[in-house]
Amino acid sequence: MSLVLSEEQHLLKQTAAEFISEHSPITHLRAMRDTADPIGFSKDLWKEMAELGWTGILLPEQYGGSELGMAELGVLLEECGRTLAPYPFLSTAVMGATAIALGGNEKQKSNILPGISSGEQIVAVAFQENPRFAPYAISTSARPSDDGFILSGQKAWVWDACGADQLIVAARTSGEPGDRRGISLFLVEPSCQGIAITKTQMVDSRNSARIEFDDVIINSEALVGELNEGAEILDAVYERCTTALAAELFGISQEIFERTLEYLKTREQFGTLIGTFQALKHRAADLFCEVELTHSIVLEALRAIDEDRPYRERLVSAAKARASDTASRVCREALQMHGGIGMTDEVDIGLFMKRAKAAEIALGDSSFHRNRFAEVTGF
Amino acid sequence: MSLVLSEEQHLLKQTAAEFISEHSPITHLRAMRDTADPIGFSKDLWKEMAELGWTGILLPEQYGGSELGMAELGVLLEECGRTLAPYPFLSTAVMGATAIALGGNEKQKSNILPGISSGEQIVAVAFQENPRFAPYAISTSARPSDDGFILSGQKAWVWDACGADQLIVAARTSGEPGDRRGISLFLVEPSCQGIAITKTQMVDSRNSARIEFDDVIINSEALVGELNEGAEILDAVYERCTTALAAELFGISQEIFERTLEYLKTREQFGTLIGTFQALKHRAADLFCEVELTHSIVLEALRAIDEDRPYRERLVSAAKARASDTASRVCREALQMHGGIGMTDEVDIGLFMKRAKAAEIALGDSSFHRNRFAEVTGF
Amino acid sequence: MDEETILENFRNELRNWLEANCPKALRDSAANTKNSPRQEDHAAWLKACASRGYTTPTWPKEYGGGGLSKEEHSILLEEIDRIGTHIAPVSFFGTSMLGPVLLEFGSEAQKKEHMPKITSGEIQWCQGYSEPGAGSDLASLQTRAVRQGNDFIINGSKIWTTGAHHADWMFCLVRTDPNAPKHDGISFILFDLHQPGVTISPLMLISGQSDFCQVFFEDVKAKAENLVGELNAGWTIAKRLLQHERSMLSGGMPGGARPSKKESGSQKATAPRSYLAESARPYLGEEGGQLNDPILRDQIAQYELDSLCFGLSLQRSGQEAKAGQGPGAASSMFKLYASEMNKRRSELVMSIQGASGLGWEGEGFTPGELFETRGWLRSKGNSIEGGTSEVQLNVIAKRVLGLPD
Amino acid sequence: MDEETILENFRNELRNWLEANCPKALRDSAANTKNSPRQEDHAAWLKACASRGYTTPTWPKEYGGGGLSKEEHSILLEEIDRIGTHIAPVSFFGTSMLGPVLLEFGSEAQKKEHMPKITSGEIQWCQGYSEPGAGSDLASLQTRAVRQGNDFIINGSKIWTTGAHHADWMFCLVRTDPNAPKHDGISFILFDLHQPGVTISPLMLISGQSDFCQVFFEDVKAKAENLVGELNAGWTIAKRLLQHERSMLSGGMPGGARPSKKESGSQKATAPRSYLAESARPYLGEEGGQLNDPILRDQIAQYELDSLCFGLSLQRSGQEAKAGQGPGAASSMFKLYASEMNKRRSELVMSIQGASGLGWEGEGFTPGELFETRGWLRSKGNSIEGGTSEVQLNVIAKRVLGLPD
Repeated sequence: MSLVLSEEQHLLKQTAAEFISEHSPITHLRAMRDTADPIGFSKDLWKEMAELGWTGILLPEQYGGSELGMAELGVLLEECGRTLAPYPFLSTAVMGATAIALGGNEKQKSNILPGISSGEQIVAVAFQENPRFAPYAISTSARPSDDGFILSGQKAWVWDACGADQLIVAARTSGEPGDRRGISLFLVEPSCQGIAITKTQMVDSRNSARIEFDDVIINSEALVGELNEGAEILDAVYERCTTALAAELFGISQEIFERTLEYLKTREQFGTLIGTFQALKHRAADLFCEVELTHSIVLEALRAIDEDRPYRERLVSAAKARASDTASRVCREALQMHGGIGMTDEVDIGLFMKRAKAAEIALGDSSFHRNRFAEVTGF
Repeated sequence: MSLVLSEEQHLLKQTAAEFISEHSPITHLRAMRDTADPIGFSKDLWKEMAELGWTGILLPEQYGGSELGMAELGVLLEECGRTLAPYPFLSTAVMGATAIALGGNEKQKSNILPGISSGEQIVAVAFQENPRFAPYAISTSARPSDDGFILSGQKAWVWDACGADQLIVAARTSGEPGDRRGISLFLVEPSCQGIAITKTQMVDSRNSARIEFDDVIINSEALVGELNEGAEILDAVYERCTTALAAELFGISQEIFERTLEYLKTREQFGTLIGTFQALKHRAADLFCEVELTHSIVLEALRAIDEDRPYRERLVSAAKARASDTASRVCREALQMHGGIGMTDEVDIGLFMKRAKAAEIALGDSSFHRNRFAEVTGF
Repeated sequence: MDEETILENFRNELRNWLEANCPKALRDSAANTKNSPRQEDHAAWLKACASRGYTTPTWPKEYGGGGLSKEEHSILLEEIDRIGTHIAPVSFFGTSMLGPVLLEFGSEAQKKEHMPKITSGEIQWCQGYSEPGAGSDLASLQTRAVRQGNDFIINGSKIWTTGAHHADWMFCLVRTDPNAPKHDGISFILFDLHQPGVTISPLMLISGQSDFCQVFFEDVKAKAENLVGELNAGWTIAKRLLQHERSMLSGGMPGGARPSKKESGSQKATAPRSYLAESARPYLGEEGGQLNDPILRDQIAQYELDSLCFGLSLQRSGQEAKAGQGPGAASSMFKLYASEMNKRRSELVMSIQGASGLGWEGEGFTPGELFETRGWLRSKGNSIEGGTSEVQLNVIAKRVLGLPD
Repeated sequence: MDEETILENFRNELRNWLEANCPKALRDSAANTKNSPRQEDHAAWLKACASRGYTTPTWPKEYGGGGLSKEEHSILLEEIDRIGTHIAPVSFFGTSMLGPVLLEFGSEAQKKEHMPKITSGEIQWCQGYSEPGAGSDLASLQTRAVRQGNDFIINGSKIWTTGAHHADWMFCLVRTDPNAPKHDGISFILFDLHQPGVTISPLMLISGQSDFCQVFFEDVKAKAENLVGELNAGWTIAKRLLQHERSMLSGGMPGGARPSKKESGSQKATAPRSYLAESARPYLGEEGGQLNDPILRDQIAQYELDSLCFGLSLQRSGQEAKAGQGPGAASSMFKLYASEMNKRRSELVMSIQGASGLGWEGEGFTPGELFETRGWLRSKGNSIEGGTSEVQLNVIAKRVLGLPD
């Protein structure tokens, strides 16, 4: 499989780079942060992205999607990483779209997917309950009632839940927290009685919330996919989102590496450019190798999903682990090489570092994914 | 407690440095290796060391010992590390002396200890059976017989067993391999019927052997210490030997760091001394810090044993872990900074690297000791 | 009277004085949270401390200090500790940085003028060192001072000035001879910040704090009599202060890098513990007493182990200096290692906390979590401020290892 | 005839030829251990291969090569593989290094003279590059060659000359103008090692091997017609060869750094495995299929993961070059990473084997253990030979990143 971009993908990359750097440069994130914007991004701009076919990038044409693949999604997220564009790609275009497209029935699909493709529906997927990611550690319960279920429990770190139009909630319908079986997904309106969404102020200034479900009554039509078999859908959702995060982390790494390189070529100390110092040169060269290696595995993992390859979990975990470690290291080196100025909020390094840390931790850090890589490899 | 040498310790260090560099410089080890010397060191020189009070350094005066402590032993082993002096300090002066002095009865003490002090008895302690150190993984068994025990099983990596005058064998008298209880120590003559000692050619060219015990009949007087309670003695033996290894590893690190520093100051490439290259400078400075930190913990651990401090296992493990990692890193950097010439047998770096690896692995590598450090610290 | 009796008398007298002068609300601070001290208590306590020079206890009496001997100073600290209070704080940069400099390099008039005002807490000082173009290469500083009658006229700007927004005066490195080699045209001068031409802008850090400022000078005046040391010989003073700062930073890092007195002493009989590991327990869980994540457990062990080695090295270095042995390890090594250790600790905490470490403020996170997250961001500055790690490595390579330039 | 038919004919003809010419004892090598080939078999097979130029299959026929097209070459490899044999080996340095250089820089006479003898296996070549004082700084080499009549007279010495003790001729970098800037006074010359004045001493390595030699020259003669390229223009050739060597080293490291063809292809349906992890199983034990040492398991995973990323990067670089995209990643990066990976693998193996990895030879250790231990020591040279890791980092910083000098 090709690890270079096709002509179409190149074109997409160009369009994305231009559009995002024009409409959502890093000052856009700053403005959202500094005005304490309640949802943290512009719904209008999201609709413009929808017109470019980005919000429904993974969806079939029949639901207004552009029917492209993970390879193309990766191109977009790489560019989002470069400017820290705070748009609901992960929550809506990846997780929400995947959950409904793979697990939803026809009615759910026609209700939700066209809205995602048109940029009018923001979908938040509520899965995480514990600070350290564990895919099936779900205790929020949905117990059967007369004409449906009663949902109770709480979720945290739910991306883009503030202002979301729909929630998809992973709840336990049997078994114990940690069991893969016994999880079911429900499509729930945030306005339902008993749902309390509380915005949390995050280090990366993204839209994130805790959600409490206090005996929320939902009818049986809310069930997405088979009862107790939600993990089937969830696995696909995790897989795509993990890889998308790796692409975003790669975009961050590339951007911050390039900025640092530029700084090394322009900053003077001791009467010379600091890029002439061999110790810094060697560290920069070493970082370059890490970024290049990351690029390769991210491309491969994206394509492996598109091609539905067996054992691709191994590539997905390798991509997330490598991208997390590289981003973390590049950010640390970038800050150190920038010196004091990098410590100021005015310069962007800190913003990248904050987002990188959040993306690194989301859906399992590098240690989590090395463990999974070893498991899939059989040791 | 003082982390600087006392005047007496300074004097000892001076004497040791002079004596060892004169009589057992690194060419001495080379000669032993290249002539395939059957025991790998000179018994005559060991007797000269005995006259200096070194072989009985940990033994009471009543058995001819010099009644000094681990702090002084550390001074000696540091100097041994500097020239890779292949003398049986670990086997005889530390392990053998400790086992008998702590566990032996009066008769055993008077039979063995004066001989250690005079340099006439070489004692090898046979404990290890598995490639990865596990203190109580002992399956060699001693089953009761009419007037004693029958020993059967095998040991490997027994230091200085070739040409040894006495063996101390850790054998299981009850329980399962891995159990702390059920181990007993026996003092056995290597010439006993059923004992086969096979020399193994080691990477560090030291005296080491496999020993097979084929239903060896030993009488009950051979038991050292209490039946089934050999681990009590063994723990003390391990503790002292682990710390002594750390001191030797520190000596290696210091020597090889100094040699590398010297090389950086004299080797020219690209028309300049390679020590002017900032990348190498930073690495050298970083190594310096590691060596200094190692020095501190090694001194502390040695003193903690002398002072019989509670929780000193934590310091002992910290010393072994740090000293192993530092030596490994310093050797690797030394070789790389020396370039091709460091790869030749003619230059000594390889010899240090080989001995450092052996010492690193002996009695638990750094990962083993970090685990133990965590255990003692309660997490 | 023998010395012991004299010291005993000193202690008794001190106890009485403390009993009479230290406001009750400021004692037993831990137990006293309900009876929280008022502004007047602080003011009274400062006045009392200053009146005896206890805010700068070892400075000579003629410059406002306490004039205490080393032994008396120890007794003062013990007694203060005994009643659970602290000496009233005055300008840190005044007591720790400027005071010692004036004692060594200042004129008699300067000592008489400035030191008592540090002791009394009247004047808060700040340090004008780094500039936007002069960070690691401090000596390339460009802030100019030109003699004009009895004044120096100062133009330029300083950055990373800690607490400038709360300070009254600045001690400052300025260029007084632009034609001399860069180290030879620098002077050390003092001036009042409350004057026209001084603009102070706090810098917002990535951690959300703003302890540091950028300070701009436009025709700011400093009296010629406030030049410390010789004209153009300020670099000597600057270096002395940098060394001093390095030592303080290496000893004063949070998070275990500072050797606890108890731990470093021998014969410690209480069970060792790791605060880091204990704080990890709720996040990682445990099994048989062991943290449930073997990889993080190993990393925590490595951190604690290195921290232990670091503490012992500080201790050894002190003992070697006392014994007059060897060069010891340089302050650069300690500065370097302390910064890197603290960064490592923060990264570990972030790994431990997982998503709980991603909060910025407000609900959904414990105060401890928010504190650690801010601390993680702040820790990145440790290896930059007070001389970058790269500068420390250069210093070690040159001064300690003697590697060629 | 269309191309396909031509190739099919080629294949059929080749099969017949192989059947007739390849000694039976050299086929199905794995199954054939009992019927071990004799010296005559090897000689016959070499003669047969050489007669058709198959030892250098893509070289032009006029210089003794096989003159095969790319497609024909593929078919040759397939058919050779099918019958379980190998092309008879001839001088590696001749086929991989000198041949391509002669094709690009050599005179017609040189090609006619030297290339057929490489093909026939008559002459073994070695490479005279490094000198005791010229390692990383190769261009500072001092071996002198002075013109005297129709000869160059060579004095000096070379080190790290692979296989000099088995070689017949050397291609060598010599200084022909000591007054020119160092890169401008070097020439590339060929000469016979079987002559007076040549002394060859194998170097014993720390791993116990001695593949490398030091070679001394005392008034050694090279014919002027064996100067390749212009006088004093040898550095251009040297650089070309270095680049070439770097690529070979990065692709040819043992231990997983080389991407297996099967793994790198997509749609791989067989379960992935780690040889390193499998070899660790007997030492570490397992529980529920997981290696029993979580720390080493994590490190093995990191190694395999990086190895995977490295293989993919090699693959991507090839594709990018084909697509004419970007600069791609430099060969320096691959050389650097392959060496460091291989060293890392060996260190891991040593950690896994514990005391079983401490053997040198003889009984008490398996052949595999002894092999790994020697390999561990040998691996330390990977980041030195063919340009140190430091040199690769310099090259990346300069050429790829454009950092200033």
